Amino acid sequence: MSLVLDMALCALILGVGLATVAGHGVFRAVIFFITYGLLLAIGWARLGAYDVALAEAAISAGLTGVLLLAAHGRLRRLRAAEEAPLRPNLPAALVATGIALALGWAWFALPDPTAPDLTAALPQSGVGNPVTAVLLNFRAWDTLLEAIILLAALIGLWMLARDRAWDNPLGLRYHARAGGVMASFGRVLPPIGLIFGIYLVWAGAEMTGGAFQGGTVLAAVCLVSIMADVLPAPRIAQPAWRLALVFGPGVFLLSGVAGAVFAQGFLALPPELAKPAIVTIEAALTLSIAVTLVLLVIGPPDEGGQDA
Amino acid sequence: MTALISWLVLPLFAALAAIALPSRARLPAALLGVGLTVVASIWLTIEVWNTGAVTVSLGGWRPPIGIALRADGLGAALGVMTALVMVAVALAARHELAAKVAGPRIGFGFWPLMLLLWAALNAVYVARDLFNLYVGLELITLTAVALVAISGKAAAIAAALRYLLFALAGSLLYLAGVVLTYAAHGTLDISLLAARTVAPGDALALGLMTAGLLVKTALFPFHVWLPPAHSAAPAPASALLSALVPKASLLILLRIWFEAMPELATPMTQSALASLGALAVIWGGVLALLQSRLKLIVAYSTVAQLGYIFLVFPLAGGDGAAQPWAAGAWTGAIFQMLAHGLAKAAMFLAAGIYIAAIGSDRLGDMRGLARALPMTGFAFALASITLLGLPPSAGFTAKYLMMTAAFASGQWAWALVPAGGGLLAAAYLYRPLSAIFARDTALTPRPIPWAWQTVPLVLAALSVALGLLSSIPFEFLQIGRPEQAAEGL
Amino acid sequence: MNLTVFALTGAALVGLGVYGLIARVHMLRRIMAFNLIGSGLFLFFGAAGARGVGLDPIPQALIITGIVVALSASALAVGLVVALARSSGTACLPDEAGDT
Amino acid sequence: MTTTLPLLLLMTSLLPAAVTFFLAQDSHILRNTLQLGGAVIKLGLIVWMLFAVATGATYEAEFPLAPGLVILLRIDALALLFISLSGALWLLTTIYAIAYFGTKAELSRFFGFFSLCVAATTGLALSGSLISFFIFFELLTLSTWPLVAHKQNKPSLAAAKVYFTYALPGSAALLWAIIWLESATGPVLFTEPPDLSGLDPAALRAIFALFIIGVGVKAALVPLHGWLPAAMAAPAPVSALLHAVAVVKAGAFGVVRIVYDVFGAENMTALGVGVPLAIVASVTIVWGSFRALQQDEIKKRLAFSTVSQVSYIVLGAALASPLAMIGGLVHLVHQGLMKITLFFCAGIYDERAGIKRIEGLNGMGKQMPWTSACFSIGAMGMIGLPPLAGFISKFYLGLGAMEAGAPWVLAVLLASTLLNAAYFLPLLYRLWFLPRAEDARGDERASGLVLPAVVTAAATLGVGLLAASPISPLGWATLIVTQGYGP
Amino acid sequence: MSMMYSGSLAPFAVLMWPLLLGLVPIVPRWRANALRLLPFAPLPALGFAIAGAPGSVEIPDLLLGVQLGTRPDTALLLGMTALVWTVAGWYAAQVMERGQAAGLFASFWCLTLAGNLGVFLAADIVTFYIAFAAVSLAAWPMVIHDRTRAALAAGRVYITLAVVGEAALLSGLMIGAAAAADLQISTVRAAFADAPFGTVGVGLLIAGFGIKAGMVPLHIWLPLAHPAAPVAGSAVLSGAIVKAGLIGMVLLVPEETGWRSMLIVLGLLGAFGAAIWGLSQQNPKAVLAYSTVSQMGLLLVLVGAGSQGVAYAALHHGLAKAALFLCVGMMMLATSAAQRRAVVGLAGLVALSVAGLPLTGGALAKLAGKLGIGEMLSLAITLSSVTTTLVLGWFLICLGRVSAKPQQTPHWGGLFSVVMVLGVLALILPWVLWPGAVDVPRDYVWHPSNMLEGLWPVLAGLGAVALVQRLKLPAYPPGDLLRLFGKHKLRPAFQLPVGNHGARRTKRPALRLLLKVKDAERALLHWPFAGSTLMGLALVLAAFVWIAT
Repeated sequence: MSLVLDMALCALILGVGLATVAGHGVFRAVIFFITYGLLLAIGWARLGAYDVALAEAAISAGLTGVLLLAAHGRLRRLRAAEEAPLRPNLPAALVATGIALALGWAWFALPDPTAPDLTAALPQSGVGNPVTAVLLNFRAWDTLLEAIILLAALIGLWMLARDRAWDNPLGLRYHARAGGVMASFGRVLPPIGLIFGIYLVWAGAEMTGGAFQGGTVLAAVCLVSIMADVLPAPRIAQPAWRLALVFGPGVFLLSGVAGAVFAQGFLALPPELAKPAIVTIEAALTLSIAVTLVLLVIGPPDEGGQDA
Repeated sequence: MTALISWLVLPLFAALAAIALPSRARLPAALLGVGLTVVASIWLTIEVWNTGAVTVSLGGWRPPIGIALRADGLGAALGVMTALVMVAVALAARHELAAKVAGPRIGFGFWPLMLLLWAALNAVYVARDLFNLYVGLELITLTAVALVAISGKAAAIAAALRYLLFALAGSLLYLAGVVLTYAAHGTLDISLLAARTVAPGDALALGLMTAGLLVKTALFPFHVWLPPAHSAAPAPASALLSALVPKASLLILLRIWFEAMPELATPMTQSALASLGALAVIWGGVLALLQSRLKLIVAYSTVAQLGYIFLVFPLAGGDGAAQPWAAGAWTGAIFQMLAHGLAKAAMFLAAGIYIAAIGSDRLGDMRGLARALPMTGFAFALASITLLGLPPSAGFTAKYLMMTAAFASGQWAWALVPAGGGLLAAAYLYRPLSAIFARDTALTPRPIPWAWQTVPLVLAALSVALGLLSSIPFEFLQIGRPEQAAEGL
Repeated sequence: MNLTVFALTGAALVGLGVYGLIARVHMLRRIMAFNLIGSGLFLFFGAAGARGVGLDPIPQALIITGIVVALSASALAVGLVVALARSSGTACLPDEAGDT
Repeated sequence: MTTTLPLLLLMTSLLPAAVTFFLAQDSHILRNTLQLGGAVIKLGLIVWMLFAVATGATYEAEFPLAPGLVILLRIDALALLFISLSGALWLLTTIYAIAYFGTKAELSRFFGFFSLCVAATTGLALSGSLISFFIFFELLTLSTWPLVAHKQNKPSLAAAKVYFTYALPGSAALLWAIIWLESATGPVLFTEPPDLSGLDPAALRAIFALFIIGVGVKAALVPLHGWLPAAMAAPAPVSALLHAVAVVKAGAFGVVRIVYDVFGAENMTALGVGVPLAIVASVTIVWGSFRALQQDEIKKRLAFSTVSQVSYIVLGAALASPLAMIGGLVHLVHQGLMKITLFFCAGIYDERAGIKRIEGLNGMGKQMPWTSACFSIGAMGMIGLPPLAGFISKFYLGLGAMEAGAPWVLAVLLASTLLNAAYFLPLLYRLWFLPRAEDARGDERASGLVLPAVVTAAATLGVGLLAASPISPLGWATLIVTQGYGP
Repeated sequence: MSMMYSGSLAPFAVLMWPLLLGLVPIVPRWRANALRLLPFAPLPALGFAIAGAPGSVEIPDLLLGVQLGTRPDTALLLGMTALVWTVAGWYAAQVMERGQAAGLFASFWCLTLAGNLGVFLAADIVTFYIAFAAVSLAAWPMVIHDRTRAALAAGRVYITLAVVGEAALLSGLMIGAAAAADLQISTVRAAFADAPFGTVGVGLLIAGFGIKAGMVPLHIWLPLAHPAAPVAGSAVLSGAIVKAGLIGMVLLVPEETGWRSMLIVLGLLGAFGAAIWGLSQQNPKAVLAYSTVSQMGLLLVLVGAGSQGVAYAALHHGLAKAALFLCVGMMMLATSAAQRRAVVGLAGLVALSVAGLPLTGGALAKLAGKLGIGEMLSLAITLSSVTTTLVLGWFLICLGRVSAKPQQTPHWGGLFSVVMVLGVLALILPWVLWPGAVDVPRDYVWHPSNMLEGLWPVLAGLGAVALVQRLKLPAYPPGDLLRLFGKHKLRPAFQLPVGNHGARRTKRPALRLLLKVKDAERALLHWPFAGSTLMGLALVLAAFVWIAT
């Protein structure tokens, strides 16, 4: 039964994926893409990877989707949203099929699974969720760099601003109609989201959730608030925003260095201090990730509300 | 170990500081970070020299659970080269990309991007984990793309987007290989992988990773993104992009082919890679010959120069790794990486000075610039010597070691590549040189501060000095080398 | 068996994405295709990580990291596409702009 | 002392070069002092070593670069022969150049590269291993290029380009040959010729050919000579340097090293490469002379004459007989003396009388007697008129040819003599016997220009007159060959 | 270092002295009067020869080891040469125009003289070759001294042949020296027999010497150069310088070689042919030049036949021929009929001697030469007296037609007496030297058959002269073979072909190919292509690895 269910789900995923690639119109493709992300999150849940499912839904489907939608909107205003219909491309089809078949073959050629034995290590990690343990303890270096990547992407994005617009508020001007849906939505949603986000971070230590998932939710809250004019649009020149950006990675780095100074090495967490340390790092990271994601979505400062 | 960690985190801290601090404190913080990181890199080098390769299991978690870092001779040497280039770039950027000159946007963005790139490079140089390498590579890619786009010109945006497209395709291929490797072996640590039992899917994983890394290294025929990208960036950024960025993916290629999966390196694939390298030498050289802008010439020269390094696969890879000539070939390839890094950075910084002086890098406009800017002209000439592989530069040492290995291993045809490539390099570098040193001047240059002019000169001189004093680096590079051949040829 | 379904779906998604990445001209399409490939790979990876006794957390952690990396890259790419459109009026690479 | 001396010798030109680059254009006195000081000190060192080496002393200094890449500086008799020539001529050329340029532009650059060029030549002469030879060979190429291009006008830039176009493939061939050989034999030191027995003769022949192509470009062997006549666009001191002190000499010296210290006469004979090389040299001798005949620019004529004359050295080496070897070696010095005299004079004619073409020489003998006399001595030496230097070389080459059983070489020498006469005698005739053009004015009251020419002309006569004395170049060359050099 | 020299320095000093004098004109103030020194330049050599040429010297450090010394025949010629040069030098000092050009002339005069003396003094081939080169090449400026069109044209032919001769000579010497492994003339000569390519070497030597000695057909420079040169120059050229070639043959051409018979053939050809051709000339100097070719032909016959009297005969010819040339000069200077008569008289006397009129020096020379050379050749030499008489008779006729220059020469008498001394010496000196130079007692001269043998040809010749005087002989300019065989225009200046080194336009398909590369680069840039290739390459690489492992 479950096999049929999974096969149906996979067929659906493939169908929506195909629609994303082959369908007409960029906008529709974006919608398909978001749908695809959500379906995939279900798939992850079917696989039991709830952390991934959450990340997929929040980041891949949610944030990437919002990014693409916003971009599509801007492109439409720039009259660059149209595209040529898909023309069959035989070489591309060949290599695509080749790669897919090769991967498929590789699946069947995989030797017996060997996974590192974490049973001894997990209790030392300070957290109950093994995924969080891996992310923030065993492979904390990856995660640190990952947070830095996010930051780098933001700096890179800012570099796409025009020089004369540098001091402008970030992103396009949104003016929510006073008393409109957005305005009231913007007042109601943030507190709920805030709580949910913080919960995700906290829960991440033991159950599903974590800094990135939580940060995404917080970012969404933040975005809505900005759109609703609850929060003023940030400017690069405002030190608080920049401080918020580097806060998480900074804390992470510092704790790593502290590990080198006080414990057995860089990024080392003594088991007894591991949990509070991880929670602290996660909290700081969440804040920074949220801010970074917000700023990534609203984009570089723009000129006087006009795109052209 | 402390040296290694500080070498890794100092640029990160500096980058964060550069982001967070107000504009007047940004430059001092960045420069302080640069200085401290240089010290750290020298410290690390000394430590590696004294005690051999430095290995660290991060967080105290040994692979396969955690991530290990290992600074061997190769990584540390690249680290020092990177530090030198970074200092030079920082000193040049102080003038060229100051907020007063280049605007507040570049004045803000360049420093964190540069420092983040540095951190990422350092991370890649010592990483032993394939996924960690992927993360490092992505950080490099994103910062590099941002540096391409930083000038804000339409051409730069297009070039950056194209670069990103190619690079992301490469990343995905690499990631696919990583996925297959972990699925098959449950570990991503290079040392552990070296001891694995070969799985059938390893060939596919290796092929995918290699192809992905080739794009990032801009090997022919995937070099096309490089010249527009490197020429569109401001000169200090170009220096970073050309001198350092391709080296990272190249290093990963070396790690995989020589350390993680050496038994999969068969003559046929090695020859295929080297053939692409040879083609790159020719193709890059010919196209450099056809350009009329200095930065494009220099960028195409990067395509050509990177090609040499791929000769290392047939000369020192696979079964050949245990042969007596392998040390020479291996070291020669790395000398080429180091020499090219220094010389190419010098060239781009020199180009930056010219652009600052006359506002153009067209060869026709650059006529006679050596008169007003003799040190820069001299720097460019010295760097050319290295790229040509003329003695006593490090480029020559590299060429010599590789050619010797080619003959010693009986694969003399590969020796044609450095020999012919040098001639091609002479041909394409002759044009800018003759323009710079022409008697008549096309444009009257703006004065350039003396301190700025010395920067490329010092770099270029270093690339020559590396050849003059190559015995110590040679020995250094043997530290932690996968196959310890006692003595080269 | 269930895992095989997901793994093969992942492989097929990679194939789809590769086709889209190469054959589609609009850069937003390519960004989506890029994400499609990435998620396909992750699906494959997740399926592989689930083969053992328990669920291997390391692939999951790597996948989450990968997703964030992909997001970062997508964000920069989207920004570049918009900037390109702003400066050249098209969301396609200059040499392919005529194909629209 | 044994290690510092080679270094010192190198430094006497390298240091002035390094400092000169950074001197201001108008610090003439400092620059000239540096240049002359370096040259004088170097000459002093050389003289000192001449005596030491004659009594059997050797000096050696070694700097390892990378495994197999060792710079070895070693002073042996052959090195000293070359270095004495270049050292002495460097001093004279420096004096000449200082007078020639006066206060013209870009002098720091010029003299910097000038000294660098001599440093490279010194290093080349002192090289005790193939790879050090190559390194200095390249340095020579690089440091000469800016000299050729010095005037920075169209012809000189074109000439510099042509120079590079020839020199770099030559270098590539040389490097190829070195690496090919060394990959089989290990690093080659000139003191101990490598054991070639294990190598395939065909491969050895190919290596030999590559070697000859490599150094042949510098030695201007036909058909690799095209750069030399083009390079006459350079100022006269540079021509002197190219033709007499450094560049072509380096090529010829390289041939000698390769033939005798790398391959050795026995292997040459066994491989059968001596005769082809001799033929190439002969073709060069005749062709160069023939082309010289067709030139009506003085410097071009001299340039083609160099093409021809330098191959005497190659011929001497190729014949693989002791007497021919002596002839070749001594011609290394003799040709330098004669050709530098000629170029000095050509420069004086150009600079002081505006004469570039041979018609301009008409009747200048009376206007510029010293210059013309020196020019005549140089030219007659080139023809091989006794008792001038060229005769001695030619005589030994001829004897060597007979000794080596190659009488056809005599025909080459004969043809060369006739052709030399055919292109030089008309110049002398014009100088001394034709009436001067109405507007021709020459003023040779420039002792800095004339004195070096007089000295080299006197030396041209002197080395011929005192050829048999042990301190003459001939004596030295004989010493080299009898010290177990030749076969 | 060994001794600077061994032996007596006298021969060396004899050589050095003219060289030193030749340096005098370097000083501008002395240049104008340098001519005055010319008669003194050969004096040490003359004294040395008169003293019997005592001593020899070796100077090992000089050149390739200089060895100087004489043997009887070279000593004879050394003396003759010194004498001829002294008298000619005196003549030049008196007659030639002083001035800047004279300084140059004087220098080359001294250099040529040194070379000429050196040829006889040298005992090693290098010194010999150097001396030979000096005497050949330094004479060139003397030939073209007058800068007339004819002189320049003659100079061109002269220098060309001289250089060719030098080159041939050097090659020949090198072949011999290589075989001998020594530089001594006698050793080298002996080595030719067994030398590889020895025959070729001897041939080259003969060519080299033959050019100098006016051997047919290499004599062509001679009739051009003699009339063109100043009188003093012609005198030394004909009297002394040509003997350098002769002594070369004597010293270096070995007996046992086939070349000797060729020498005889060519010598006879010259002896008769040149004498007859001389009749076509109007210029007395040209006639004398052909006579010289003729007389040198005879001497070559003697060399070829191995006669012992070569040097002895050459001595007479040198003195006589120099005197005859100087007579032409005296004639040009003569202003009175008496003077003209005296000149013709002296010339006639000397001419008869050359023709071999019994009891003259010439008759003695011929007798000494004919000793031991066989019947046929003796007869030929006797017969040659007829043609000699004829051509010299024709010379006297031409001499009589010479018109004097308008201006007076103050010392005509003194000058003439010096010339006369030379002429008389030509008549007498053979008598004096006979005992030392010829093995046969001097009474042999008085032998009636010998007297008769000398007389009849002269008488026959005189008859022919009378005949010739009536005939209208064809007149040709000098330069027989050159004009006969070549369409050779005698040009005064060297005009060499100048290569056409214009820029060559080459089509450059390479350039087009390079531009194609640029197009290809654009295709590579196209992402659909690049992306497909990339993915394809990944698969191909994987396949490569898979197949191989």
